[in-house]
Amino acid sequence: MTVPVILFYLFAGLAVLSALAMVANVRNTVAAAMSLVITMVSLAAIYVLLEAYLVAAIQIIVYAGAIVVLFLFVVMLLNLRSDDFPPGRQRLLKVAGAALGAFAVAELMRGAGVFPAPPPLPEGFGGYRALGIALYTDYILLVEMASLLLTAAIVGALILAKRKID
Amino acid sequence: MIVEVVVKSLFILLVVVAAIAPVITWIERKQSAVMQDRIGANRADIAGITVLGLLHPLADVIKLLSKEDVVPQGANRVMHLVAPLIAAAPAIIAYAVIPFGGVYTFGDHTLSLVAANPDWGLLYIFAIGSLATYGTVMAGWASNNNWSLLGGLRASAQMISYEVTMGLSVVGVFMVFGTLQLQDMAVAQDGTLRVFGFLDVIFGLALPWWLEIWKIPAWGIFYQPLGFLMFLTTMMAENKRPPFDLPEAESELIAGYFLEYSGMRFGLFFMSEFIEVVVIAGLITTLFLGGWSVPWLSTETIIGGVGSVFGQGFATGLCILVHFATFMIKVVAMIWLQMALRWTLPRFRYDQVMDLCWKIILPLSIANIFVTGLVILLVQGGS
Amino acid sequence: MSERANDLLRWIPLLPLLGAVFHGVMIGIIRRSTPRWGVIAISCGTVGLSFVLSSVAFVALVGIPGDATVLVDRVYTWIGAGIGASRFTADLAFRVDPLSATMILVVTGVGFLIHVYSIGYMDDDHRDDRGFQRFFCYLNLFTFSMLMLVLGDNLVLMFLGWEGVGLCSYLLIGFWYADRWNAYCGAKAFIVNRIGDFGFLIGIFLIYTALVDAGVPAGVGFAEIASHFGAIADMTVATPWGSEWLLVDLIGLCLFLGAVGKSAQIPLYVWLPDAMAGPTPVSALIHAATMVTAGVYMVCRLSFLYAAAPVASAVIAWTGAVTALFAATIAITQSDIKKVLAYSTVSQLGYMFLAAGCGGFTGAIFHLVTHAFFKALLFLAAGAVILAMHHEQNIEKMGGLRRRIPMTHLVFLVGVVAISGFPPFSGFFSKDEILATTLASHLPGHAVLYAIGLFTAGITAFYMWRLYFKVFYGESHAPADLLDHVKDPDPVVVNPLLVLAFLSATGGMLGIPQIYGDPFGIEHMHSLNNFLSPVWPAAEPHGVAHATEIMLTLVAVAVALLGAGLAYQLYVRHPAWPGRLAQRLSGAYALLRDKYYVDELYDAVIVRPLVKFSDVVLFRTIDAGLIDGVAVNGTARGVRALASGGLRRLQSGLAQGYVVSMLVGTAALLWYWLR
Amino acid sequence: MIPIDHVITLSAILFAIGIAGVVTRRNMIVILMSIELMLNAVNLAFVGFNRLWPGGGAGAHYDGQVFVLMVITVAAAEVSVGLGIVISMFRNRDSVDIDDVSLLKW
Repeated sequence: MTVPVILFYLFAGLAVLSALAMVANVRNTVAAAMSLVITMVSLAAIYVLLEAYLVAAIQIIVYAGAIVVLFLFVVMLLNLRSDDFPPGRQRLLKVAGAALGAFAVAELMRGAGVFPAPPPLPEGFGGYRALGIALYTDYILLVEMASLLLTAAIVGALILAKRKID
Repeated sequence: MIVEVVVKSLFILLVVVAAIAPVITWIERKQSAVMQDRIGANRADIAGITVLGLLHPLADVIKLLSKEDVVPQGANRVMHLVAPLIAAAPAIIAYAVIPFGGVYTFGDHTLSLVAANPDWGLLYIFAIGSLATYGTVMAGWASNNNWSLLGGLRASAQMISYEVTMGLSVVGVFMVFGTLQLQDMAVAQDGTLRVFGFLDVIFGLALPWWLEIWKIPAWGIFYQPLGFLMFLTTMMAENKRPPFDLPEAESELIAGYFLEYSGMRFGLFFMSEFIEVVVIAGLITTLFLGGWSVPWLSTETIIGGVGSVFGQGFATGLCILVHFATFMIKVVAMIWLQMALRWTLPRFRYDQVMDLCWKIILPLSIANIFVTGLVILLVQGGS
Repeated sequence: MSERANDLLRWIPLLPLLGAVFHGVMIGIIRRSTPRWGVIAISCGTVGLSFVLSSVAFVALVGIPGDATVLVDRVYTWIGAGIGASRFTADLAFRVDPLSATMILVVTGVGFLIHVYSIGYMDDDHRDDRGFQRFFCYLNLFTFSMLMLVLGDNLVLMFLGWEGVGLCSYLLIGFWYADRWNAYCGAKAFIVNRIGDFGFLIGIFLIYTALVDAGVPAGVGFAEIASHFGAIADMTVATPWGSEWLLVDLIGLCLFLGAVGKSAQIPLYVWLPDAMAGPTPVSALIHAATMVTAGVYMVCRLSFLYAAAPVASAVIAWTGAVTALFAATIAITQSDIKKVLAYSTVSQLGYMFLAAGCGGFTGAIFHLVTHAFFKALLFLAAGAVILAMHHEQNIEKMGGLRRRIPMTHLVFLVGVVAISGFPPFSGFFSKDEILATTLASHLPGHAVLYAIGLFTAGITAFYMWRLYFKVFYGESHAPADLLDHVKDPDPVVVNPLLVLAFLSATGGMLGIPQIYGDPFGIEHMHSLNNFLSPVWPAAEPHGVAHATEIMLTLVAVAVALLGAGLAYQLYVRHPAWPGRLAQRLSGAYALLRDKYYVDELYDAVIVRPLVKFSDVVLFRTIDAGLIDGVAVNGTARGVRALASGGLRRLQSGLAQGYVVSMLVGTAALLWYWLR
Repeated sequence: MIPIDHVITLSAILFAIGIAGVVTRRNMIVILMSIELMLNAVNLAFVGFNRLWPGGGAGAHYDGQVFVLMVITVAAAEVSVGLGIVISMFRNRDSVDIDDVSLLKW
């Protein structure tokens, strides 16, 4: 076991634990959000270990830096302090859901061990340079579509959340 | 290799965190006193020696350390205790990628005076900066206090907003330098720029000597004047100091998110703000003011000139000292600029802060990117 | 010829299109009123520039040495479909050869004059705020379409222009759409044209499939068809009644059906008289000078095909002749000044087809050109009369106008003389050539055709002079207060008339027959024929002896004089006679006045049954019963029954329940794939 | 070298945890967070697969990582709109309980 592999298992465990903490924390929404941040940062670390540097940076900047902060902002805006959410009504459905989740994990894990060892990477793989060139040449339409989507989302969020549009 | 990194990190921690940051509190007090026609801090003494009030920071630290650490009733204890650490940590580790000296060669060993120089240095700064929000927000939430909550709310909105514009305002810089590595940027600024060079590069006119000699340092501020202004503004807003101190807002929210903190935990919030001032100064220096480079005197000139008389090794050593001194002078100048601004400008109203971000700086930064791209195209097409 | 000049060709149609687009954007999208000088500058300017470019192209074409007298501007491949042997391609390409050069000069030249004239004519139209710009928008669009039709290098492009001019014709006939009658006339023109277009399309398809069957690289470019024509010239098709027809005859007839619709020949001529509902410049431009001659142009363009199709040629010639006579007789009794000219146009178009059918393509084009001059002149002059008379079109209410509007009178007189065929005006030469060609042709019954043509010439002279005398001579029948205001229109209206009058008077010089050259020892007297002859298929020269030709000329002039004299007698010397004559021959008179009841016949035989069928079968049974009743409402009822019966229970409103259902589905898929 | 199998397995586990959150939690904000978790799990799988098949030399391809960037974009859009809905829902019904908004039913 080399250092990266140890780090990977470390961060993987951290991610799983904090994800569980997020889902299981029924009393404190902010704490759940903070657990989510830990998951995100652990995933970013794993991305670094997988040599996807730009994705790692974007993961932190956008997910940890913006999206979860937005969650926190809304929680604080609505002042959802220690709201208690007892388990819902559809008990049967939830049991079924849990069973299915377990089934899905089992199915996916059946594929374990089938992948070869990852090959050595070419120089500059996953860096902002290579990825930027790919984005602005091969995937330019995707970028344009993303910009359109973001515009639509801005407008939609404004319309939804603003009390009075002037 | 490891040793080198450790030495550099220790250097940063000692010089920047332990030495400069406390001194800044003194600078601020003196600065404000000068601007308000007062004398300022001058009381703390050791055996009657006041040293211009320079002992005040020491007194502050001792006082803060000796105070009781209070956790308010009904607060989320863990988050309340962790928040100051989360606030302070990003400010410190951001310093890892800021170069405080150039790249030097000793025989076959190359010394680059920066703790870590990843390929994606600027992205690292952004990522770290975006994490800094959590300390504030957690503190605001965990204090179980309405003022704190409001402060946290404002902080989250303000910091998300200004992160966007902060990123966009420096895109021009790394378009010009073609790299995200801060050390590379500093190296690229270690030279001169012909004032009338655009005539040559874009229009292809050969310059006569009396135009050729007009040279300015090849600093980012001359490539990106608008970017400099916007970056300075957004960084100050990120730091939540006046005139952007809405999350703290002493006059409305008393102290905002760290209202319920006392003792050294309060001190951490307080310190992290000042550390960030230094980080901002260092970043601006690196991105826009040539970093460690001496204007009009490139590294080769110094080493070549001095080395021919006193030998290569001595010249390089001298160069390191000169560069570090230059860097510190620039940083201090930038710190002073921030202080002056902080004590000069009136505070914004909350909606004005948001308008400034989304309606002025954001369009301007996008226009700046566009124009920069256009000019780069022109220059590349011309050469 | 440099490449650069070839590339200029695309601008000839493009400029009017740009004008039309500009106007369209201003009217439809920007919705700000454009100042009139701007509208005028753009619409007239683009057409004027097109004319200049056409002249440049013409000069360039003349300057080409040798026999390869064609300029082609290939812009891009417009349609490319299929692979292999049956690949179909149509380029967006413009072709200028002598034939289309002649046409574009006429279209842009006459078109430009009419644009200028329209400035004055439409100026007093206040029925609609943006009408002025809308009018010029349509007019520019028409010019563009017509140029596409003429310049198109293949049948598909030609068809594009063909449909475009049909559309513009519809738009312009119904220009004052607030009046239902105008809208009806526009619709009528469009629908009748569609019938012809159907034939045209079938013709294009037949050519294409024939070329594919013959195994030659298929496409419908004119040059390709011509060069591969030998491969399909001998193909035959079996008719349902057992005989064998030449395929080219069938193609020719199909295409000619298109020409019949567009050029208003029997039996599809009925729309043209009604098209007079549009503004008068439109009548002049579209329904006299350019669009209606598209059929003639098409037949001439495919002259190599018709030269090999005897049946089709005969049908063309006979249709033309009969139409000429038929329309001329109707024109005798009409009282609307524009209707007379409309029937006259139908009749003259018949002449052109007569010539084309007899193989005299030069004659057809020659008459097309001169007719464009004098009929545009007549229409515009009639427009000037109508303007002067404050939109009065009934000639019974005119009379004695020659002193009040002398300029208009003068140019109208020139037009009448030209159309009647008095030497040396333009109509004389072209009509003469057609008659001579007819007599010399080898078609069955060519002598009869000649007789019909000659007789029609007499009638033409009669009704034109009747029109002239009724408008300008005799006593005035207009109210006195109106007469006080009657005066010649503005220079902007008159000046185009003067130009056209000059052209009508001298246009015949383009094609002076060889008999006038021989005494002076001049060879190749007929300059238009010299210019056009490379386009025509090489055929054995028809011709009559010079002595015969001189005699024919004399006869024609005599007949024209006879008609004119008769008109003079009836309408100037003895104004009471026509009324008595009409009473005496009331049956025939009514038949002529009511246009042989053709409209009524069509109405009874085609329109009413069609409407009935549409109403009962298509609307009530199929649309309301089947589609609405069974398909639409039935589906709705079925869904309602199913959904309210049980499916609605699935919609619990609990979002997480839906998530679980999604999960179940996903899990099932996963299981299926990973099985 | 990090075994890609385990990366994918981690992705599956996180995805399943996310699903569990979506299905069992009633706080709409937490449900949105769980959706983010699911998206993150998918991103991890993308990055892992791109690491496994990076292409070679000049033929390096970034389909997986580019897709991750797109997913992040979509997630940002989704969160902004989703939280807008939550806010307006809270204004109208004074609750962020997803079981309180079950009006759209038979």
